[in-house]
Amino acid sequence: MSLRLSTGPHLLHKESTQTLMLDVIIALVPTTAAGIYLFGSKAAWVLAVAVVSAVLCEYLFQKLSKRPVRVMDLSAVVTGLILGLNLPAEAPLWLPAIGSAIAVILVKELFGGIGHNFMNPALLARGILLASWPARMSVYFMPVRVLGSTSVVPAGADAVSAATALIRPQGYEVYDLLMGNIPGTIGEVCKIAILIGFLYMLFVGTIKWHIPVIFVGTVALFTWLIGGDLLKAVLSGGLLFGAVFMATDYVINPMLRIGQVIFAVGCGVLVSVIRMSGSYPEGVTYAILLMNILTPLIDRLTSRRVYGTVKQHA
Amino acid sequence: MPKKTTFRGVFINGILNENPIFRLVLGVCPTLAATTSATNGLGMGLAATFVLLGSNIVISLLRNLIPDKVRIPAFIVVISTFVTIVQMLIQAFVPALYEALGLFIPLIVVNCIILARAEAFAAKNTVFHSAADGLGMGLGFTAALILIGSIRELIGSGSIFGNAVFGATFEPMLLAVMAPGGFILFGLILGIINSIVNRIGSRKGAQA
Amino acid sequence: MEFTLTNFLLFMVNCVLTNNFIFSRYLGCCPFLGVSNKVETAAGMGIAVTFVMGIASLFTYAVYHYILVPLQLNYLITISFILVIAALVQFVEMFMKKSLPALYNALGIYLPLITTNCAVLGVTILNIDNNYNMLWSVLNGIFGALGFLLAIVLMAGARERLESSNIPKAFKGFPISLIIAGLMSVAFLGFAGLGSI
Amino acid sequence: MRLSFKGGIHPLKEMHEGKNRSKHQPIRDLVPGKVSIPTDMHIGAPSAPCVAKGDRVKLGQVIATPVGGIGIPVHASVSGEVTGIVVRQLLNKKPSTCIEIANDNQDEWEQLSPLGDVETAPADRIVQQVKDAGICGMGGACFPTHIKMSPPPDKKVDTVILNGAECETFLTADHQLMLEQPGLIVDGLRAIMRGMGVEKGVIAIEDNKMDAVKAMTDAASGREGVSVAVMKTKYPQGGEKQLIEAVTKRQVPSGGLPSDIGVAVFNVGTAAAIAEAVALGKPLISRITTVTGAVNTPSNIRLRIGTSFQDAIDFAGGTSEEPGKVFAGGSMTGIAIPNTGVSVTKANNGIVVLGKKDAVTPEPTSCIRCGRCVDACPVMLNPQRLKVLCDMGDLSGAKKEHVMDCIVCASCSYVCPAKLELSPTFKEAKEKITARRI
Repeated sequence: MSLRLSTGPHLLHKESTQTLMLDVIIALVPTTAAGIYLFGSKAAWVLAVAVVSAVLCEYLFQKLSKRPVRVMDLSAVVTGLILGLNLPAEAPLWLPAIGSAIAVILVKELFGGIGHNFMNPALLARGILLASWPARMSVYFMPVRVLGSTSVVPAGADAVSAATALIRPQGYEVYDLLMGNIPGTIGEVCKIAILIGFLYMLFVGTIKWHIPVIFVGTVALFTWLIGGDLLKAVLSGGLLFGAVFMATDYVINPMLRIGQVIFAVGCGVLVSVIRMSGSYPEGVTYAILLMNILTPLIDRLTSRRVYGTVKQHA
Repeated sequence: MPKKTTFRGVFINGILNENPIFRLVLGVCPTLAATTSATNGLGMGLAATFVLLGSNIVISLLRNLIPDKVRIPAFIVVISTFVTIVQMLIQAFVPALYEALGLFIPLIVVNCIILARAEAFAAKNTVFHSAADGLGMGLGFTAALILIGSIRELIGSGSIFGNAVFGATFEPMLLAVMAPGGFILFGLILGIINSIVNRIGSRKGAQA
Repeated sequence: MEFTLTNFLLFMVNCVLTNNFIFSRYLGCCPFLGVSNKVETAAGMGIAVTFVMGIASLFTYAVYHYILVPLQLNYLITISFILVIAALVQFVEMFMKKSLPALYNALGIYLPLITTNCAVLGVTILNIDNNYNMLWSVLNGIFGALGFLLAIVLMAGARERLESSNIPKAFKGFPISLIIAGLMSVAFLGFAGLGSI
Repeated sequence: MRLSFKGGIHPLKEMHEGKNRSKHQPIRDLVPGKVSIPTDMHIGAPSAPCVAKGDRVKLGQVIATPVGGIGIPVHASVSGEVTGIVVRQLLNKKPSTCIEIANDNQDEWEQLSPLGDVETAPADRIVQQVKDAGICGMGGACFPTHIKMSPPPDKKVDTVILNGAECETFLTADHQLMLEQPGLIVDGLRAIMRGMGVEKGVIAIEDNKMDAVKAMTDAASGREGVSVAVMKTKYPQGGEKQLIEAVTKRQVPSGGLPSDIGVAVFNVGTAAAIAEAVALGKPLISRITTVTGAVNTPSNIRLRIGTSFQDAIDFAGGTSEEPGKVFAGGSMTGIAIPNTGVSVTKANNGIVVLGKKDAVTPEPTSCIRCGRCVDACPVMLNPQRLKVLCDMGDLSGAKKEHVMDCIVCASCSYVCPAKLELSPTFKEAKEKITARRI
């Protein structure tokens, strides 16, 4: 009878990278469903292409560079799905394909695969797509169907530039903002679905409340300071989707709680500044990316008191 | 590997083995700034070649006269004279290129390649070899700029040297001609060239 | 452009963030790629460059407006500026060797290379092209350098963290640093339109 | 409000910490056919055997005398004939000399010299009595207790804590001891308090053992200076530093000892052994061990020191499936054993058998910076940062990040979704740092 001699804990927690990613996918299901319902089958195609392209690119890169194939940890699926939800429904299918390829290969695999990349793939891909094809990325369309009974008539494919979608939130009722009967990208419109996903992830313990709540809270505070409409500012644009699904990506979060608070407040401040005087209507993507760059420095400068020591600064 | 002393050896060395951009990774700023299109790359490359050739020749001529203590400032004066000459020439004859490159033509004087070659090569070799090295390095620089420039132009505006390659439906990736695109594409090209060189190296190693 | 607090702040935001010297204008990439593997040396390099660029802007403004223009020698702008900068760097080197030896050794070869730093000469020529007055020239020099400092420290932070990642062999070193710089400058696009005066 | 510490995890919550099968199993005695008693069970130099092959020994007779200051004597756990003194490879790395005795089942006790009742026995001779009884920490470390009971004169201890937390998975031995012999434990605590001249004694028990809390509170009522503290069920609540922080809100200084802040911690099993040593003069010859996992009747057995694991497993009904791994202790800090011929030592609080399926250790993937290990660490370290430093071989950097304060409780390895071997890496780093004096 040969007995194994491995060290350390002999029975481990059943959670693995794969189950974590699966929980994120489950949390994304309501948002995906709402997006497809609101924007019709076009949205489904965009999401499908984004996910398939992400998984394919990861598989090919890992095969070509003779690295262990880790497609099974579902991280490529999550990246593809989140990127797809960041695109307008009318996007031509080559857009999600290229976006996923950039996200997975340029931002993640080139740095050494999952965990080694220091920037969020989906976010950066959206930033690159927005800068490369502004025409395609910043034109949002009204939903083809309506969630719940509202005054908004589904106007089908009349394009509304992103700027108007934001400047005219006063024009949209809070109910429409909440239910998603407003122009926007596939994933960011239906706030109810996002909140369901948020609560699920909190319940299952995939994420902590700190970053999303403090992020949105800071934006609300800023809006209140300049006398804007609190609720509408929070419910409009990609803020909620960004705060719940993108800002909470482990890779870009500082490790310590104090660092995460700094990160979240920084995101909130940047979103408010960019929204107020930046040339991009929606600052969420760039705000999170900029704080993402600061994370290595935040990690260096933050420390916490080790048991039995007097707190020294970093 | 051709011996370094012959004209051909020094010349090829400049283009391939010690290509200033791909192997030594010098002069990154002008490389990124001038490669928004193939024509800009060609223009900057030729301007730099002219300065490199001129300064190498003059410096190797004066190499025994310049006291070692004042070596660097002397080289800088020689190089910046040539830069001023080339700047005026471009401003007069090719205003479009001057407009496109703008600040980066005077910045040739601080281009590490020129000062590095001046000090490492020209100050120690005959005029004949210095000229070869200057030409080799310059054309190596230009070839690299054209390669990167054409790739960025192809992706960023769908054309090479100005004439469109793809049909009207092609939507160019504007990022390629913007600042971030420059960094990313130059990094990718450098990486791909490294991997090709490594594969050739390992295969040759395997055969040897 | 008269000197008011809002103009001052907007000019700062413009120089440091919107038109960052590295991420948007490609000025100063050689030391940016060379010295950015440790945060301490990167910060040291940034501060040294800030010092040099501030004073260089002052001297070159004086040289241009009080020597070159009266004598109609405007075409000597490149030569005179680079010589002023070379002298300045020599002075900084001696000063640092005496009072900041640790930083002097850490920077090593890259200190004399400040002379060939495109950002330093670049900012002096920009001052003249945009015909700023003396005050705005110096501010342009200092804020430009602060942008350089911010970029190089961010880059050092990222590269330090990536020390432990298994980047493909062919991309180690310069290629991955360039890509990191590229990804960062995509993020810096977010600052577009902020510092518009 | 339940007392507790910051950080920590709830291991094997889905299977009631692996305790439900052996919980409330009454303590059963196992009289082994033969024993093989190692002489280096305790921390300190191994004791020198003072018997030879063929000698006849009585139960409780000293068979190995201590060497050097820290050593403690080893006693015969059965009466019978010494069949040999052999060198065997046991749990720890270096082989150890073992004294093998064949049991003649007489259980003929050696002449014992009790001190008297714990409340009246002469206080100054209690520490010597504990040393003569060969008592060491039974929670897992086996540090000689008489040394712990005599801190250096400049360090005044004002509180003694009895560790009844038993936060490790699978173990229910202390729990059953507290249910069956609460009085003995309180006597032991009183003996320690009088021996060390301390007025305040606290018995700390986790709130997943409320029946034990009730039993101990009843036994402690009326006894001078003794109280029971109920702790939140959390691993590693039983860790010395975590227990001290929870009960006294003080923290042991980094690199220091509990006596630095006037606290001493003893296991409830150790207290029971001390009570028997003082009141009856009995040396430490047996201990209660939980034998559970893939065995037919998981149980808490009073095992004689030196019994082989195989005998204990057979006594617990034998293995229910082909064993893939057997470890001594709980699943968090237990040590896997090469074969079941290994002997039970004084600090062996658990024998757990895992089937082939559970014994497989998953292959580590790369860290995704999820921060679960940072939340789990009870010492407030940053395991992710430490793992990066250790993998890069930067031991001095790891030392600056306080890797030496790591108590190797394995909480970080347990929660890591990428299944990285964090605590083994830190254990190895600590050994390298002390070995190379970095």
